[in-house]
Amino acid sequence: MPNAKQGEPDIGLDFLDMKLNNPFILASGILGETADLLLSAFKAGAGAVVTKSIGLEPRDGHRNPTIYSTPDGMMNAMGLPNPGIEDFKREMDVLRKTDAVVIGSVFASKPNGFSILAKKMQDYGAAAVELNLSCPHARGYGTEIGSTPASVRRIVKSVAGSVSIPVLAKLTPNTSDICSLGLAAQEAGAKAVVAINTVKAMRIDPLIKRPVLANRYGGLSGSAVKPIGIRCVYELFEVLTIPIIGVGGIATGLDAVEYIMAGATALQIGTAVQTRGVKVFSYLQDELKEFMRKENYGHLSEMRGIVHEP
Amino acid sequence: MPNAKQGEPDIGLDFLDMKLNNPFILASGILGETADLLLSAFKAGAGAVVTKSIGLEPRDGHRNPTIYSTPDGMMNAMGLPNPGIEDFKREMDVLRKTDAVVIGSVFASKPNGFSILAKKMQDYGAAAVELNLSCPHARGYGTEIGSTPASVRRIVKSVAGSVSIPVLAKLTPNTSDICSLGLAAQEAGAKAVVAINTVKAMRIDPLIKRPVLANRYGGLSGSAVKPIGIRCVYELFEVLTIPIIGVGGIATGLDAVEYIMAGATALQIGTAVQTRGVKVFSYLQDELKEFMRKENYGHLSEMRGIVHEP
Amino acid sequence: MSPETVSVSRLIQKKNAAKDCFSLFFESQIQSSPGQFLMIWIPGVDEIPMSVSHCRNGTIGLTVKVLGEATEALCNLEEGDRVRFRGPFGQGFKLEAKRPVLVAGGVGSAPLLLLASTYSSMGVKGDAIIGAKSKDELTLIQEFENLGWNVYIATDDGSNGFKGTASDLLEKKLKVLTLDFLYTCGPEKMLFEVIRIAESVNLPGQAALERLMKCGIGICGSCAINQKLVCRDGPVFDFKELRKISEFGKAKRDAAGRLRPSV
Amino acid sequence: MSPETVSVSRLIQKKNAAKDCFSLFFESQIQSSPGQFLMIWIPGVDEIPMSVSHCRNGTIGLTVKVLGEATEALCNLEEGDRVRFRGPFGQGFKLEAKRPVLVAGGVGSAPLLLLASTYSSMGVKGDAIIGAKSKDELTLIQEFENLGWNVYIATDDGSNGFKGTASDLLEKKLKVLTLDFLYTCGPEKMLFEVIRIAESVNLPGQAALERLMKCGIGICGSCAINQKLVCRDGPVFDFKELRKISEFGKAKRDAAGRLRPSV
Ligand SMILES: Cc1cc2nc3c(=O)[nH]c(=O)nc-3n(C[C@H](O)[C@H](O)[C@H](O)COP(=O)(O)OP(=O)(O)OC[C@H]3O[C@@H](n4cnc5c(N)ncnc54)[C@H](O)[C@@H]3O)c2cc1C
Ligand SMILES: Cc1cc2nc3c(=O)[nH]c(=O)nc-3n(C[C@H](O)[C@H](O)[C@H](O)COP(=O)(O)OP(=O)(O)OC[C@H]3O[C@@H](n4cnc5c(N)ncnc54)[C@H](O)[C@@H]3O)c2cc1C
Ligand SMILES: Cc1cc2nc3c(=O)[nH]c(=O)nc-3n(C[C@H](O)[C@H](O)[C@H](O)COP(=O)(O)O)c2cc1C
Ligand SMILES: Cc1cc2nc3c(=O)[nH]c(=O)nc-3n(C[C@H](O)[C@H](O)[C@H](O)COP(=O)(O)O)c2cc1C
Ligand code: FES
Ligand code: FES
Repeated sequence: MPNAKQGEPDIGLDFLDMKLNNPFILASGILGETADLLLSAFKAGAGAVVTKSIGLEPRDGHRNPTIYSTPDGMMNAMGLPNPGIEDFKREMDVLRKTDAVVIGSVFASKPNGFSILAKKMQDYGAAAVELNLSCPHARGYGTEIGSTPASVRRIVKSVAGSVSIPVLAKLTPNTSDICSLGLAAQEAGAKAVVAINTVKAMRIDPLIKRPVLANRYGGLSGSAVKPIGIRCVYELFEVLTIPIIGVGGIATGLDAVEYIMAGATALQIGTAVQTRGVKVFSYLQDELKEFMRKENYGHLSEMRGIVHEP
Repeated sequence: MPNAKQGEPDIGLDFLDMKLNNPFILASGILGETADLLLSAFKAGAGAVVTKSIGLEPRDGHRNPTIYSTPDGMMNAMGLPNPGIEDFKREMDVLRKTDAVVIGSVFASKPNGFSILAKKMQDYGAAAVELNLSCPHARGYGTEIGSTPASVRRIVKSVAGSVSIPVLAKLTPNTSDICSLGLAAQEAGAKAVVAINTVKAMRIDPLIKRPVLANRYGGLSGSAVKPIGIRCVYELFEVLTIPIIGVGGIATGLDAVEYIMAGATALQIGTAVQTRGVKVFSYLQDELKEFMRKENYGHLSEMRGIVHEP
Repeated sequence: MSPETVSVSRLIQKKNAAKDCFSLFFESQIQSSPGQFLMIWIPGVDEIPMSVSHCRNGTIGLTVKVLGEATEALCNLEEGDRVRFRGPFGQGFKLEAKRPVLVAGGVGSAPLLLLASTYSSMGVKGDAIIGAKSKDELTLIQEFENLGWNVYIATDDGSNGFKGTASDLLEKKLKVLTLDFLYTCGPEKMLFEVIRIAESVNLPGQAALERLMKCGIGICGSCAINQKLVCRDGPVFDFKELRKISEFGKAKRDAAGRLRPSV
Repeated sequence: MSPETVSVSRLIQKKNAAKDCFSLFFESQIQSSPGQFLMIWIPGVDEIPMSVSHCRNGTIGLTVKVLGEATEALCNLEEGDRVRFRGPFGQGFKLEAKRPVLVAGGVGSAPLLLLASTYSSMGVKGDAIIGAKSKDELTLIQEFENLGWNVYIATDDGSNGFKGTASDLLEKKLKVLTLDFLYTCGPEKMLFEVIRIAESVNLPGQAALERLMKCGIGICGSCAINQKLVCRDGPVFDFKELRKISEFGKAKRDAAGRLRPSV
């Protein structure tokens, strides 16, 4: 039986050019539209925060209902509401004055649009830029332009050539082959991939006789997609050399361990911010450390990818 | 407010060349390896039963653990164990002497293999043949050959040209575009599509430090995939003219109503046979009828696809 | 949270409550505390937040002011029509007053009515100051009176009761009434005034706020007011919390998340 | 079903129980009724069904006969090694006898030991007829004696006790013992014989069966015996149920699902 090592487990992370206190990052779209809310997540313990996906122009998003939540998981079709990149400067200016590590998420329909947005985010002081190639419910964006390797390559290449901050590609699970998307991103200069965005889904209200979301389709998140996210991270780890940020249904420290053992370097938290509250960021750290202490791990790297066969 | 119509709601179905008492069909791979178990599901109230997917040769399937079950859903990587089409004659001969409506499921790695198997199933007295183009965890079979329209078209065409019984194509949700798979099946002569098979997934045991299934990957089923299955049926209904059999997470009469309103003609039940027992087939009928009675539907067709916009 | 987080209900009764304002009653087992709200989906139209004004014996009542498409569609529903509720959500009012006073502006009387009826059932009664632009916009007056509360009316144009705003009337009444806690709901400018007045005499209290709500459950961020989420941390806030919130009374976010000065 | 459906445990003790047979004790909160089974995963090897032979104070004991790869790996585990359990699953033994008799063949004594200790804790004791090919394959004899049960031994080669099978010995003992219920576990040929003998004197009873098990929870069908699932409807069956099962004692299915005559 293992002996306890001395001292606390270290869950800090030197990641791309960022120094994270811990591997838990607020996922895009969750409380991410305002500087104050992003800061509240950071203060609650997030290692870094990702902004809501920001586009070139302001968007109201889809009509309500935009959210449907069940014990199995959550579905949303927000439709990428956002104030537009010009207006978002106000929020970034507030964040800049703090020590929060901020990753700017952006979406566009063309490579050039992504590049313009990424440059702005860089100017605004973002530590990295995350490309939303994977939102499953906004026409002309996200999955629609992120489900072929060619398109992923074109977009990532355009952005990587335009900015000096690290470029993260957020991938869709709505594909028969996430590895080819990850490889395309890596070849085109992405410094990390983020997997997964939500899974395209629908529920229907039998009494109302309509899909439960106004947009009809939405994206499934939360515990229902955890086994899908872990599988995607595992598959990507088999083929990529760049780090993978795992996301999808992480609500506890043990969920995080599963993702790390599958190959994730860092983790993003979405739905669990709702189910456990923003304090989830301190719970997750405690639970992860407790596991590492009991199982005698000193650093995250000792767990990373260990379920892969040599 | 609607007035109650006279009499019991009618949940019978004239479907392809089959007359089903009710729309609930035992899904492939669930208790489907033996005549006795298929019969027990039929006696418990299933409108029809699908056999385990049968191949050309006997197969032991993957090593255990092959199943992992959580409240959110189930994962399996059985690996298509089956006695082989020659040996399976024994079971079909038993079934032939009964009034059970039996759909023979088959898998192969090549179009010709599928045709040989389908012909055997026809000879054995199957009412229809279901092509497994979608198992996500058996190398060289299922999803690996069923995730491009070209391959689906080739296989369905080969089988449809070889048998006179209806050909059903069971599709994978592990794709960015299930509609193109459905259209390929329809064009090639499938009389119906079945959606969905399981979603490729993985979980890891943090204490054992291995994926929870011996095959590492498995297929997710049960309530976690219900919103994905409903979405797929909805999408397919928008583009196909042939009927759709809905499957994925159906455990209650209301789940069935969601699938029917999305566009399903019949329904298959897998995981719920485990969670609610084989009596699920009578519960489902009662629950569906109760809903129809309260909501004043006389026939299933009055609900089918009604959430689609005109 | 109630097990009835998502439930479908039928409209069973509709009553005119003021000009362009209706009380709608639905068959529903939802149990809501005063100040909590529901997300109500008017099928094919929109899903919007609504306070609960009545909650009793398997009936939920809302009092709705027609403002735009969703509220109009809601008020045009007919008996037997269905809506879907999510909720109840949010933090309601504290029920700790011995001598409560309520200050309502317009349809802000809706959540305060459920508060008053809850207090009445506990044997506590108090005063309700109810304001509106004019007589025909006064909402739920009769209901407060039926509960045995003292009702004081203010209209901007003096068409009924005191001529002036509800906050003006509060300032006057403060001198003559015995009160230990103040509850207020209405236009944010009014809330701001009411709180200023209450704090000037050290009267503690709570206010129910409104912000654009999409999810209602604390995930989308559309209801943000500084670091608080109105749907989750509110909609009811203590006066002393509100003092720390710089956007209160000053600015709101639109559907795209842009900060806009309050009008 | 216990909340501990999936749980990871460490081996805390290993004892030789017979030739090529070990009792393994794990730290575990699993509560199993006699006759129920667990699916035990030996990481990297296989996951197989195992009856529980001991269950007490946070310890689960299995008694394992080395037959092939998985059982060998299991018996080669060292203290501190981890396994994963799913379960307990299945229908256990009825506990209604006043004067029970147990008939065990080989490692079939494992579930019967937990049955005997449960009866003992209820103040009921009885007779245990335990058979094996020869002396060194007799399993758990001492444990039954420690519980205060009368143990009668049969070996095929006469190396200990009665020379002959457990069923031969049962037939003899039936004439002299007072019994009201019979429990049996062991090779299926033996069960078949035991049941024939019991029924000839109208002695009711139950037998624990074995079939190839993959899922353990009634979904895969690999444990089918006619219309019954051994994992879900069994592994314990009443004699009168077994009479209706034509495959009992006759045929088993292999990993591919082919029906094969029993050897
Ligand atoms: C917690 C909470 C409780 C509420 N309770 C009630 C209630 O009990 N009764 C009730 O009638 N309403 C209540 N509301 C307000 C109600 O949700 C809005 O009136 C409604 O969403 C407007 O939708 P609409 O489509 O009809 O109008 P929209 O088309 O959205 O708006 C029409 C016009 O009204 C303006 N407007 C929209 N919302 C507001 C607002 N909240 N305040 C001021 N102007 C606004 C818009 O800017 C626009 O000019 C509550 C809101 C919240 C957040
Ligand atoms: C409900 C249940 C409870 C069980 N309880 C116990 C127990 O308490 N202790 C115990 O030692 N075993 C028990 N078993 C049997 C045990 O599961 C098997 O011995 C084990 O699965 C064999 O795995 P293996 O990899 O070691 O051998 P394998 O490689 O699978 O098999 C090795 C050889 O043994 C034969 N064999 C396999 N299984 C059996 C069997 N069940 N009966 C006869 N021959 C077999 C095979 O045909 C092969 O020839 C139980 C089985 C069931 C279904
Ligand atoms: C309400 C909501 C809004 C979201 N908005 C975005 C978004 O704007 N951009 C994006 O890349 N992902 C968005 N996502 C996806 C999440 O970032 C995350 O990938 C997904 O929810 C899976 O993680 P989870 O299970 O932890 O929620 C959103 C998710 C939710 C639930
Ligand atoms: C244990 C198990 C075995 C399965 N085997 C097969 C199979 O052999 N062939 C097949 O087409 N589908 C197979 N499936 C998939 C089911 O038929 C069904 O498509 C899927 O489980 C989703 O439905 P459910 O959520 O109702 O289980 C299997 C599923 C399970 C759980
Ligand atoms: S309405 Fe979404 S967070 Fe409040
Ligand atoms: S072992 Fe799978 S059904 Fe019994």
